[in-house]
Amino acid sequence: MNYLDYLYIVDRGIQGLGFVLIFFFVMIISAIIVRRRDKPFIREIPTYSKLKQSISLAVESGQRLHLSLGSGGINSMQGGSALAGLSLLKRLYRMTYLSDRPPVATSGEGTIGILSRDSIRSVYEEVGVMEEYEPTTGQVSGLTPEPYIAGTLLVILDQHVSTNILMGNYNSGIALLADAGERRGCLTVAGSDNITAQAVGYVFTEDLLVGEELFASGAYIQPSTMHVASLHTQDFFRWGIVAVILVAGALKLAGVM
Amino acid sequence: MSVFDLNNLDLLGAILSFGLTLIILSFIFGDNLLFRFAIHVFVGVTAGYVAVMTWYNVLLPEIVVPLIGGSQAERFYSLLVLVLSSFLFMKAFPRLSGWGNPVVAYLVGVGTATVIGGAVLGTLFPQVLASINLFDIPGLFEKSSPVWMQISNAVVILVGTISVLIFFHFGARSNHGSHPERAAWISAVAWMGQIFISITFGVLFAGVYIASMTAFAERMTFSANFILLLFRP
Amino acid sequence: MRQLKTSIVVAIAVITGIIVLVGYFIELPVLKNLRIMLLHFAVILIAVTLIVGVVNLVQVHWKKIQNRQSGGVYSLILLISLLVTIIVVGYFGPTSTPSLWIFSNIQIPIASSLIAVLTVVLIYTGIRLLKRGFNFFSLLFMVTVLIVILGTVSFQGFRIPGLRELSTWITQVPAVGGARGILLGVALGTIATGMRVLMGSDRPYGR
Amino acid sequence: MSNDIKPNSGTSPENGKEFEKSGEVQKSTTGQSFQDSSSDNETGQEKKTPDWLDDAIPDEKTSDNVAEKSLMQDFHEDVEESADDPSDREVEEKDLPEPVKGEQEEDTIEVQAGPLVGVEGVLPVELDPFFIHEPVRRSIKLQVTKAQETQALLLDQMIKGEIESQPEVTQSKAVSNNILRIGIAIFLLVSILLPLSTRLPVTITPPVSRDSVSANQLIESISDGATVLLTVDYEPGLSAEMDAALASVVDRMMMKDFYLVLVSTVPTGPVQAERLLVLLNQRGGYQYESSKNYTNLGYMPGGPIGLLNFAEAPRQVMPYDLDGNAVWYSPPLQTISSISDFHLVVVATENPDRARSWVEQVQPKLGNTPIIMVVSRQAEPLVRPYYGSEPSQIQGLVSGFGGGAFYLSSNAQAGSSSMYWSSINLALIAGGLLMLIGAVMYTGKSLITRKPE
Repeated sequence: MNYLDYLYIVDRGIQGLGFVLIFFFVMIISAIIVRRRDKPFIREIPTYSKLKQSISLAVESGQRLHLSLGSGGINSMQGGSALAGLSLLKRLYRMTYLSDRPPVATSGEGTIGILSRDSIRSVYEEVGVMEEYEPTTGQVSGLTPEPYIAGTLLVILDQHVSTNILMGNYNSGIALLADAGERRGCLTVAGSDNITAQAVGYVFTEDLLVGEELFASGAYIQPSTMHVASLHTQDFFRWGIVAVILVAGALKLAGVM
Repeated sequence: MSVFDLNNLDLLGAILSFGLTLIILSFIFGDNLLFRFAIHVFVGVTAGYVAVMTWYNVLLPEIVVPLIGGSQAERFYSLLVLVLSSFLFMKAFPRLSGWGNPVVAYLVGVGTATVIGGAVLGTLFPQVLASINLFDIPGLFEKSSPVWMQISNAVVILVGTISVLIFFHFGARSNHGSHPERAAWISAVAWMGQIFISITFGVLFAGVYIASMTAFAERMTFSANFILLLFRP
Repeated sequence: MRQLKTSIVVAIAVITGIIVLVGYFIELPVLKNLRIMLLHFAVILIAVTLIVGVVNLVQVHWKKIQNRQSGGVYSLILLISLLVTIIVVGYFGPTSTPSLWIFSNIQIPIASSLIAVLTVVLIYTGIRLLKRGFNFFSLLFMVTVLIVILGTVSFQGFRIPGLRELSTWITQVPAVGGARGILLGVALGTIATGMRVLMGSDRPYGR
Repeated sequence: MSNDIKPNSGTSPENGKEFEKSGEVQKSTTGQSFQDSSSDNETGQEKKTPDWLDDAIPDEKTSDNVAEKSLMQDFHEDVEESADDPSDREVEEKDLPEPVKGEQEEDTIEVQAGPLVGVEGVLPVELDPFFIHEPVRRSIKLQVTKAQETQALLLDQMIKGEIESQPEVTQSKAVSNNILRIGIAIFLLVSILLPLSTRLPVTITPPVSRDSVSANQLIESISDGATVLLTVDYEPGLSAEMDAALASVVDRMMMKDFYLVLVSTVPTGPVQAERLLVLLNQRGGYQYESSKNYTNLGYMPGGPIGLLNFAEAPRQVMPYDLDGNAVWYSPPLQTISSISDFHLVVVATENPDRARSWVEQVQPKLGNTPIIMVVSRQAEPLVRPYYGSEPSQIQGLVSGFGGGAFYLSSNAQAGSSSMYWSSINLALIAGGLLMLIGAVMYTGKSLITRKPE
C-alpha cells in the first residue's frame, strides 16, 4: 500500500473537511475579487445566449414556451438543475404574464412542482392580475422519470409550444421530448445534469449544456457575485486537481511514491 | 402451448399487454387518441404505486404504527414528524404555502450536505487518486497486458481527464470591451477535451441505442409470440 | 418581519446542512446520532413530498375536469387508474399477485414500448445528425457510435478483424478518460452549488 | 420604450453599461426583463451573497464604474427584497444618477402606455444616457455588440416568419420525416422477426468479457448461504435489458443458496425484484420463499440521503419488510448490524446518477464488503471510471444485455440473456447500417457543397 493510499484511508474524513473549508474560503476570496471587478470575466456559453434569444423571439411572437424542470428532487443535486430551470421560470412569467399563451412548466417531483406553481403565482400577485392565473400552467406531469417523460410528451404535443426549454434531470427519454418538439416544429434548448441525457441531447440540438456547464446557469441566467465567484472557485480547484494529478503521477512513474 | 392453456387472468394480461404495446408503438405513425389514453393510464398507475409504496414503507411504519402502539419517545418522534409533514402538505395549498418553507429548507440543507460529502469522498478524492495511480509501475507489472500498452493507455486516460476538465474552464479575459475569451492555449487544450467528450458521448449514445433496442426486440418478439399463440390449435 | 422569517428559514437550511456535513467527515458519537436522526427525518419528509406530488397531480387533473378543458376525459382516466391502483395494490399489498399483474401487464408494456419508440427516434436522429450540423466533432461522435455498435454484435461469418478490440479499447480507455473528466467537473459544480446553499446565497425553498 | 426593453440586451458581460442599467431601470417598470436580477425567492436561485459576507466585503461603489454597480446591485437587491418592496424602490431611486431618473419616468409612461406592457427585452436600441458620460472606443471595423447581433437576428427571424409560407413547408417536411420514422420501424421489425421466423442461428456465442469473469469469480469466492444485499434500482422501461443482465447474476447467487435482502430506491423496484424472483423460481426451478430465502425490505425514499442513512443505520431506516415483519431479528439478519456485515452488495441500475449515489454514499461505508454493479449499457461508460481503478470502488461490473450474455456463457447457464440474442444483433446492425448510410450521405453532401475557404 503506497503513501497516498495510506493517507487516503487514515485521514479521509479530515482531508474531506479540510477540502470543504478551503473551498469555502476560496469562494469568499473570489467573491471579494469579483466584487471589485467591473464585470464578470467568464467565457461565453453559446447555449445560454441562444436560450435568451429564443425566449425573446417566443415572447415577441406571442408563442407559448414550455419549460421542463425534469424529475430531479429538491433534496439532491439532481434538483440543482431543476433549480436552474426554476430561476428561469419566474423571469419568463414576468415577461409574459399578459400573453394569451403564458409559458407552461412541467416537473416530475412534488416539491419542484409546488415551487414552480409558487413562482408563477407570485408573479401574478406582484402585478395584481390574479384572475389571469391558471394553476395548470405549473404542473407535475409524472412522479417517476418514465411517466414524467410520457406526461410531458403530451404537454408538448397539446400546448402548441414554440420553444422547448428542457432544464432538469432526465434519463435517455429526453430524446422523446426533443422528438415531440420536432414533430411540432419547435426549437429545443436542453440542459441536464444527467450525462446520458446530455449524450442523447447531443444528436438533437447543438444548443446543449455539457457536463459542468449547467451548474453555472446562475452566473449566466442571473449574474451575481456569488455565482460568478463559485465559477472562479471551480476553476481554482480545477487547476489544483490538474497540478496534483500531474505532479503525483510523475512522482509515481519515477517510483518516488 | 395454445391460448386455451392460459387461465383467464393470464390471457387477459397477455391481451392487455399486447394491446398497450401496439397502442404505444402507434406513436411512431403519429399522435393519436389511444396513445394519449395509454399514457394517462401509465401516469395514473405509477402515481398510485408511488402513493401505496410510500404508505407501506414510510408513513405506516414511521408515523402510524408508533403513534398507535409505540413507547412515549416513539410517539413524540412520530408526532414531531407528523407536524413537519403537515407543514409540508401546506405547500400544496397556495394560501398556506409559506408554512412549508422551513421544512423544505431543512430538506435542502440535509440534501445539500449529503451530496457535497458524497462528491468529495465518493468521486473527487478517489477519482483523482485513480488518475494518479494509473502510473503505479509495480502495479503495471502485475497485470497481464504488456507494460508499454498499459502506460500508453494510462497516458490517453490522463490526457482525456485533464483536457476535459480544462474544457470546462470558465475564467476568461476581455480585451478592450470585446467578448471575454479564454487564453489561446487553454482553448487549444479545451479543443482536445472536446474530442474526448465527443467520444464519451458517442459511447454513451451507442449504449442508449443498444439498451433501447433490447426493449424494442423484447416487445416485438412478445407480440409475435402472442399472435402465433392465437393461431395455434 | 418578512426579513426575519426569511432569516429563520435560511438558518434552518444552513445549520442542518453544516451538522450533516461535519458529521459526514468527523466520527463524533454525539454528532453521528444527531446526524442519523436528521437524515432519518429527512427521508420520511421526502416520502411525504412524494404524496404531495400525487396531490399536486390530482389537483391539476381535477381542475382540468372541473373546467371542462380539452383532454378532461383523459384526466378522468388518469384519476380512475390512480384510484384503482391505490385500492388494488393498497388492499392486496405491493408485491401481491394482483399488484404484480398490474405491473407486468400495464406498466412494463407501456414503459418498454415507449423505449421501443425511443429506439426508432434515436436511429432517426442518428441518420440526420450530420445533416443538422456537420463538423469534426459530430463526425467523430458518429464514428464512435458505429464502431461501438458494430463491435457489440457477433455474427457467424461477419467479423471485421480488430473491430471488437477497437470498440472495447474506446469504451475502456478514451471514454473512461472523458467520463472521468466530466465526473470530476460535475463534482466540482456540485460542491460549488452546494456551498452556495450552505452559505445562504442560493435559497431554493420559497419565501 | 427602447429603454424598458433595454435590460434584455445587457446579457453579455461586455455590455457593461446596458448590464448596469438593466438592474436600475427595471425597478421602475411594471414587468421584469429576462436579465432582471431582482429578488427571486420562490424560484430559489436567489442572487444573494450571505448578509454576513456582504458586511465583510469592503464596499467600493464608484459612481463612474458602471458595470461594477451591476454586480454590486445583486448584493444590495438581495439584502433587501427590492423588487417586491416599494420602500426599497425609493432607496434605489435615490441612488440613481439624474439621467436615469429621467429615463425611468419615460420608461414607466412608455411601459404602461405602450403595446408591449410587461413584455420586455425585445428589440433594444443602444440609447443609454451612460454612453454620454464615457468616451466610446472606436475601431475601424463596425462594432456590433452581442446584444445588437442577437436583436438583429431576432428581427431577421421575425421578418422571415412574415414572408415565408411556413405551414406548407413544415407540413410536407413533417410528412416526409414521419415516413422516414415508419420506414425505420418496419426495417427494424423485419430484422428482428427474421431470425425468429427462420430459426437460423445467425449469431455466435459472444466471447467472455474479463469484467464478467471477475464478477463470476467474486460470487464463486463467497461461501454458500451468505447474506447478500440486492438492490433492484431500475425502472420498468429497460427491464428487458436489466432483467436479462440481473437474472444471470441472481441465478448464480440462488444456485449458491445466498440469502437475499432486497431493497430499492425506485418506487416500483420492490415489485420489479419480486417479479424477477418469481421468474427465476419458474425458470431455474428454485423454491425461493419470502423471509425463508429472501426478504424484501421494499422502497427506500430520499435518493442520496436515504442511501447514506441506510448505509449508516440499516436497522433503524428499514426496520420492517413489506409484510410488516421485524426481519432484523430473524436468524439470517441477526448478525447484520451495519451495511459492512453483508457478504456482498449487488446494485442493479440503468441510471448513472443512481449508480453514482451508491458509489458515493454507500461504498465508502462498506469496508471490505465487495460491491458488484449490474448496469445498463447506457450507464456503463459513467460507472466504468469507478471500476478497475486504484483504489477500486467497484469490484464487479456486469454491463447490460451483452454483459448478461457474457456472464451466462462464462458460467454455462442457459438463461434469458441468450433469449433474443440473434434478433437484437440483427436489429442493432440494421439500425447501425441506417445511421452509417445517413452519415456517409450527409458527409459527402457537406464535403461537396462546402466552399473552399
